[in-house]
Amino acid sequence: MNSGKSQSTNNMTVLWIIGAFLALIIGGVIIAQATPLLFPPQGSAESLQVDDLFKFMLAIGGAIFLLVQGAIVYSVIRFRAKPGDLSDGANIHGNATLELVWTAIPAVIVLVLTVYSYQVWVSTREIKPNEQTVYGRGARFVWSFSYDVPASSVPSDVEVDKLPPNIQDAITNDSSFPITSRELHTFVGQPIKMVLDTSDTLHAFWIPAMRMKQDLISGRTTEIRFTPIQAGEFPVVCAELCGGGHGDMRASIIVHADETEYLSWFSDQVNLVVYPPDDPVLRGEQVLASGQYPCSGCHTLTALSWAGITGPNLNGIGDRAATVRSAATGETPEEYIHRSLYHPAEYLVPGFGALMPQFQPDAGQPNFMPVDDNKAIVAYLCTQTATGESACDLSNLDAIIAAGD
Amino acid sequence: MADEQKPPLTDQKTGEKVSPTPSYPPGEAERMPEPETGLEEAVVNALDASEQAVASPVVQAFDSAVSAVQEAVDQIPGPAKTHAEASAEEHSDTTIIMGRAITVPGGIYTVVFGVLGVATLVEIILAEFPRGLLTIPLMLGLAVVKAVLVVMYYMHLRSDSRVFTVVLLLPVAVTLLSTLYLITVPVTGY
Amino acid sequence: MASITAPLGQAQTTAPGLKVSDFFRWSVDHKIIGIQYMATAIFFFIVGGALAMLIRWELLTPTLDLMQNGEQYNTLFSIHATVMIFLWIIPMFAGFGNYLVPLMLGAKDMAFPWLNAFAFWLIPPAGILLLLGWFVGPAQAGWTSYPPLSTLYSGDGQTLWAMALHLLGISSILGAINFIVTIKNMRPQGMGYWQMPLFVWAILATSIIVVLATPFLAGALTLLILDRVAGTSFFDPANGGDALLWQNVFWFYSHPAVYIMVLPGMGVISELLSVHSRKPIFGYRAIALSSMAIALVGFTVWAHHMFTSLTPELRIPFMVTSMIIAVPTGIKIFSWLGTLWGGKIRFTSAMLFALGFLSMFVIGGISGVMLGSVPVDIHLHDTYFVVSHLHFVLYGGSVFAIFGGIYHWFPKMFGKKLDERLGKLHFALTYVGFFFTFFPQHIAGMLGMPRRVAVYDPQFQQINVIISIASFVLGIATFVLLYNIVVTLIAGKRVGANPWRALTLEWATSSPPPAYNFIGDPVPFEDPYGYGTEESVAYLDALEKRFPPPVDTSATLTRAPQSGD
Amino acid sequence: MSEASLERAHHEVLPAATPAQIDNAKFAMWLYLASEVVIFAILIAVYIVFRYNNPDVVHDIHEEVGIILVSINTFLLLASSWAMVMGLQQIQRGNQQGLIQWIGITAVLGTVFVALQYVEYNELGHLGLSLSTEFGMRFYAPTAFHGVHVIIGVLWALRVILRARKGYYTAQNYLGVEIFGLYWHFVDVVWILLFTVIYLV
Repeated sequence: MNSGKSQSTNNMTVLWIIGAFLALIIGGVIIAQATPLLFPPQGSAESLQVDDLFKFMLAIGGAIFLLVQGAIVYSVIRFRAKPGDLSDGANIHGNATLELVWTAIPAVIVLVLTVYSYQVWVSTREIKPNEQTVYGRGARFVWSFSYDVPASSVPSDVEVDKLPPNIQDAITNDSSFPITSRELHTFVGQPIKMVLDTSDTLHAFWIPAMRMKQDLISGRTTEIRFTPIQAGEFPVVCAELCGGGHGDMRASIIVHADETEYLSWFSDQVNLVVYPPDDPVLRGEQVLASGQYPCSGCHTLTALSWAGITGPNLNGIGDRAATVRSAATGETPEEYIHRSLYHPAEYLVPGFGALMPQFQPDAGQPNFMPVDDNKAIVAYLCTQTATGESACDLSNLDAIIAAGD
Repeated sequence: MADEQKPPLTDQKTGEKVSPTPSYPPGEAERMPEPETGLEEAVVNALDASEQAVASPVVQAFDSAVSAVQEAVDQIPGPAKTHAEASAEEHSDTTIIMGRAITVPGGIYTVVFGVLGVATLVEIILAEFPRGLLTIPLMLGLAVVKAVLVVMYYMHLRSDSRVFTVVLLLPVAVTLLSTLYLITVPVTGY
Repeated sequence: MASITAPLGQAQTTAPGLKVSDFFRWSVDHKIIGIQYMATAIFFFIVGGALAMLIRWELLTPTLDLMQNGEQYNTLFSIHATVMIFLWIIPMFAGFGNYLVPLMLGAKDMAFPWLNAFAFWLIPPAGILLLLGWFVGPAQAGWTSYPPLSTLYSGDGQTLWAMALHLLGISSILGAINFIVTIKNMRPQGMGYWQMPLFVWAILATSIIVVLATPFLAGALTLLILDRVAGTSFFDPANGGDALLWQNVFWFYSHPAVYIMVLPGMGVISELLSVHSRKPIFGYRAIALSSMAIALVGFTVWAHHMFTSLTPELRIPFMVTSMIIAVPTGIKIFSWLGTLWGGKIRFTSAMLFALGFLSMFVIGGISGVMLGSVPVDIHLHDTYFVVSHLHFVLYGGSVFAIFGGIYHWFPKMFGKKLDERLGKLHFALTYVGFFFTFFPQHIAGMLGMPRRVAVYDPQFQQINVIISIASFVLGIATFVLLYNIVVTLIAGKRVGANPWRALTLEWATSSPPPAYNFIGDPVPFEDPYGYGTEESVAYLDALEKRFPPPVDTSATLTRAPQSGD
Repeated sequence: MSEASLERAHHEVLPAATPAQIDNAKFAMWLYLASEVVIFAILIAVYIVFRYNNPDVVHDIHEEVGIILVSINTFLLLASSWAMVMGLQQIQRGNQQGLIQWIGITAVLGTVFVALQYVEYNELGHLGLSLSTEFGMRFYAPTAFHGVHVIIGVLWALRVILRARKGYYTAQNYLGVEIFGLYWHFVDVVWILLFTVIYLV
């Protein structure tokens, strides 16, 4: 298009082009530099790399953005038809060089981006030697995390026969047993390998602060790795639609400042499990609070700071079990709660659907809930009354269980 | 009617004058397929070239094999032959099918049917005998050959427009890609 | 060369008068079918838009307020997305294609008029079926309907949803077959592939995708329906199925479907930019071929929707192909800029929407490349960043193109020009409302707000309030268009056959065109975008003489012909 | 300035079937078959993936079921395809009676095929191979989908016969037969692949 113009005009054009490109690149970089304002805190080693990659792409994208918008605005001002001008524009059909350039440049850009992305991807997936394995499980609509505790770390003064059967087995076989938590605990600098599975639909495990996300796929186990570098509490979010309570499916990751702090939390958790309280009410509270069962995803229970909205509110459940619900079902309150756990579909509270998983009293079945746990939960829920007194007569419970289901 | 008013048309690509087709009845001009131009021509040319380069020996070999078989069949003496000699080539044979007398031309279709039947028999025999390393590829290969035969001869793809070949090959390519991909995806775990 | 003498005598130049009732009955005239498609699509656009307004209302606060529970909210956005994709954008472009392709090719009708009508009449029942779902336990698994949520945990509405999509898929396939045959066989003499208008190229590329990709959806839906009603478990891992199977097969279809939704929009933009800047399209062949390139490469990128669920080893190849798509898209954008450059730009409403498309679509393109990069996508996947990206592509892209197309071709369809001042108001409200609705969603997503949630972290409330208010502006903007259409239809002034002085063939007949479109066989101008030459001016002048602007004739009532195929 | 006009000719009557329209309908049928290829491919691919991952399960089922019935069925369908193309040849030579007879054979063979498939499904049902088993669902989906296509094909064949009896087809106008033939042969091709992939391999 420059043919027929003088040499000096050509030089000026080149200068203009160089100037415009510089302006675009500077503009892109400025745009990219503004992004930290838009990102959550950088909580993991990987987040640094991902953010750098993002900023790099944003700088290029920003330059292209400015180029296109600038060209539009310039054309709109420069090439608008003056009022009364009914003529046509120049009869130009194309320019092979120009078209080749704007095919080649984007091709080079995406090539660079691909290579850079690949490098970041490979390095974020690197397996670190000292990584800690944490098991994450998604259930509608709650997260639970479990850690393997080696039997060797159980204190020697534990009364083994009072423990749940799976821990007893672990101790006799010198293997390990899991403890469960509703929060994910770790500490700064500890590489983590999450092993994820789901007990129902798909979920996605996402820690925005770590820039890490992995879907939980029904019937499969998936993995993800990251290394926290900043102490604090960050949200864990479900990012894959899993049903009515999807938005509520949140948890926290608590990154302790150092290993000592983390270990003190960890041994507290182990002690809670290996020294089970004799009082069934306390044990029930402990079982529910551990997140071993996904109750908090749907139910509200202020005493345990649950705020689920999909299922019936459990505040004051003891009172209601003894009055409204026992009138409706003709069962004693302890029988009602006990059977509701094993046969939820038969005890629907009016206005709620059959969404609760049916817990099973036999090991090996999905949603296994040992009878002992069931008894403890019933004992605890019975105390959810206005007065705090238990609404139930727990001595009946054994007879009910003995009678079958 | 007003056909003489046609303007000279030019091909944008070459700049050459396109001669207007002379004798269309009114209104049929736009319904006639004009000579395949541009992209279509390129695609068809490429296909023809590739066919000449690769497929043509195979097809020709098959054709000659088929005609050899046909000739051999014609040599067999019998009532069919006398009739074939008597009548035009296409009215070669009369057989009784389901109680009715029907003319069966001894043509390529019947030969293909025979080949299909034999190939199927071979497949079944292969399946019933103990499996070897080559059994499965052989069976799949026979199935593909059978499918190609039906498509080429019964569906007339051999002699029909090359565009139809493209129309058939595109989805086949896409689905082969997707099927292979689905096989590589592990069913459990990662 | 292509100069023009006096038109033929006694030609029918008056527009056919069509009664409103003609649009409610079976007709095989492609023009009526086209308008039927568009009217149906606009109806569903209003339905889907109303659902979007409810969604934004709900999201004003971080807790549930409008909806009674999360499932209701899930239904809301599931139906919103399905309606917008399958009952608004796709049928709307099918409408444009139906109306314009035969006209642009100088043909009397589509290749199969009866099939054309049949394909249209599948859409209303499908829409009704989809909306009936509300009453039988609504679909609540999103428009992607990933199992097992859509199989084991959803109501019967999900089955109706799948059946509705089946019908819409069949309709699309039949329509696409019709387009391909029409474009291949019914071009006029002298119009090779390289003389076709770019909109026709876009429809051709789109139709190829539809024929090859939509059956994937049909297959997946068949399996989904079997799982739901016949006791199979293709997607249930507990009984030997595989949850990822759906994701793969669904995205075999649905990624190409993205191009089904945006390629015709790109075709529309190519027409508008050239006509309204009075300049030949820059790089005609590059634009035409890039449509085909996008169509073909589009078949190899599906798994970038699964970067967080796919086997890690398979993610990189799909990143590479996804990135490659940016190149043909870039060619188009730069070619359009080249078209503007040195033109004589007329600021009609159609042109404003075309420019709006260009400036908004490029944002969608950039965020698309970012999402194509695996490490970044892992953070951004299933967040509001993705919501923002897809609306920039499908609203800032397709819908802006639709609006521009409505302003551009309305005079062709009804012989009346939409009010330009209302059109500019519509554009201003849409542009501003759109930008402030969807741009902040990038930020919400980056900060950590997942998509498809009714209940969110209170830290995002501020940004959501901004988004919601802007979206209400965007919602109101649509009514400006509807008001404009109604007022113009009732009291608009008639304009000539070719008010924009465009060179493509659809303008070489009266507006609206008579039955069978053309009196005699039209001769296409040698270059559909040959603006800026004396020949083109002469051609356009002759056209104007041939179809003079109306002197307010009272329209004669001629019936649309009912020809069989 | 040469003489030119905006239109080539003035007329208002659409011409009857022209060579281009014949081309149209065949082209459309091929495009339709292209999309059918994809649907069938998905259903078969689901089976192939299962077969690939569980060769032993499939082998045991094959042993139990046997292939006599389905082999007969395969030959029936092959023969029907042959009859189809012979019928087309008859009408191309102007022999309407031949067309009716050959297409009649096609329809009969197709009907017998469906009937035998029904018998086969019954037997499999007795063997406990229901839709909810891992093999069963992947087996029934493609074969039943194919069976539905055969049923549609038989109905279409009857329509062709009815039209032929009214003298609709001639040596110049056999497009309807040819298009039905494309469909029928396609169904046959699908079965050729299904038979090998599902029953034999």
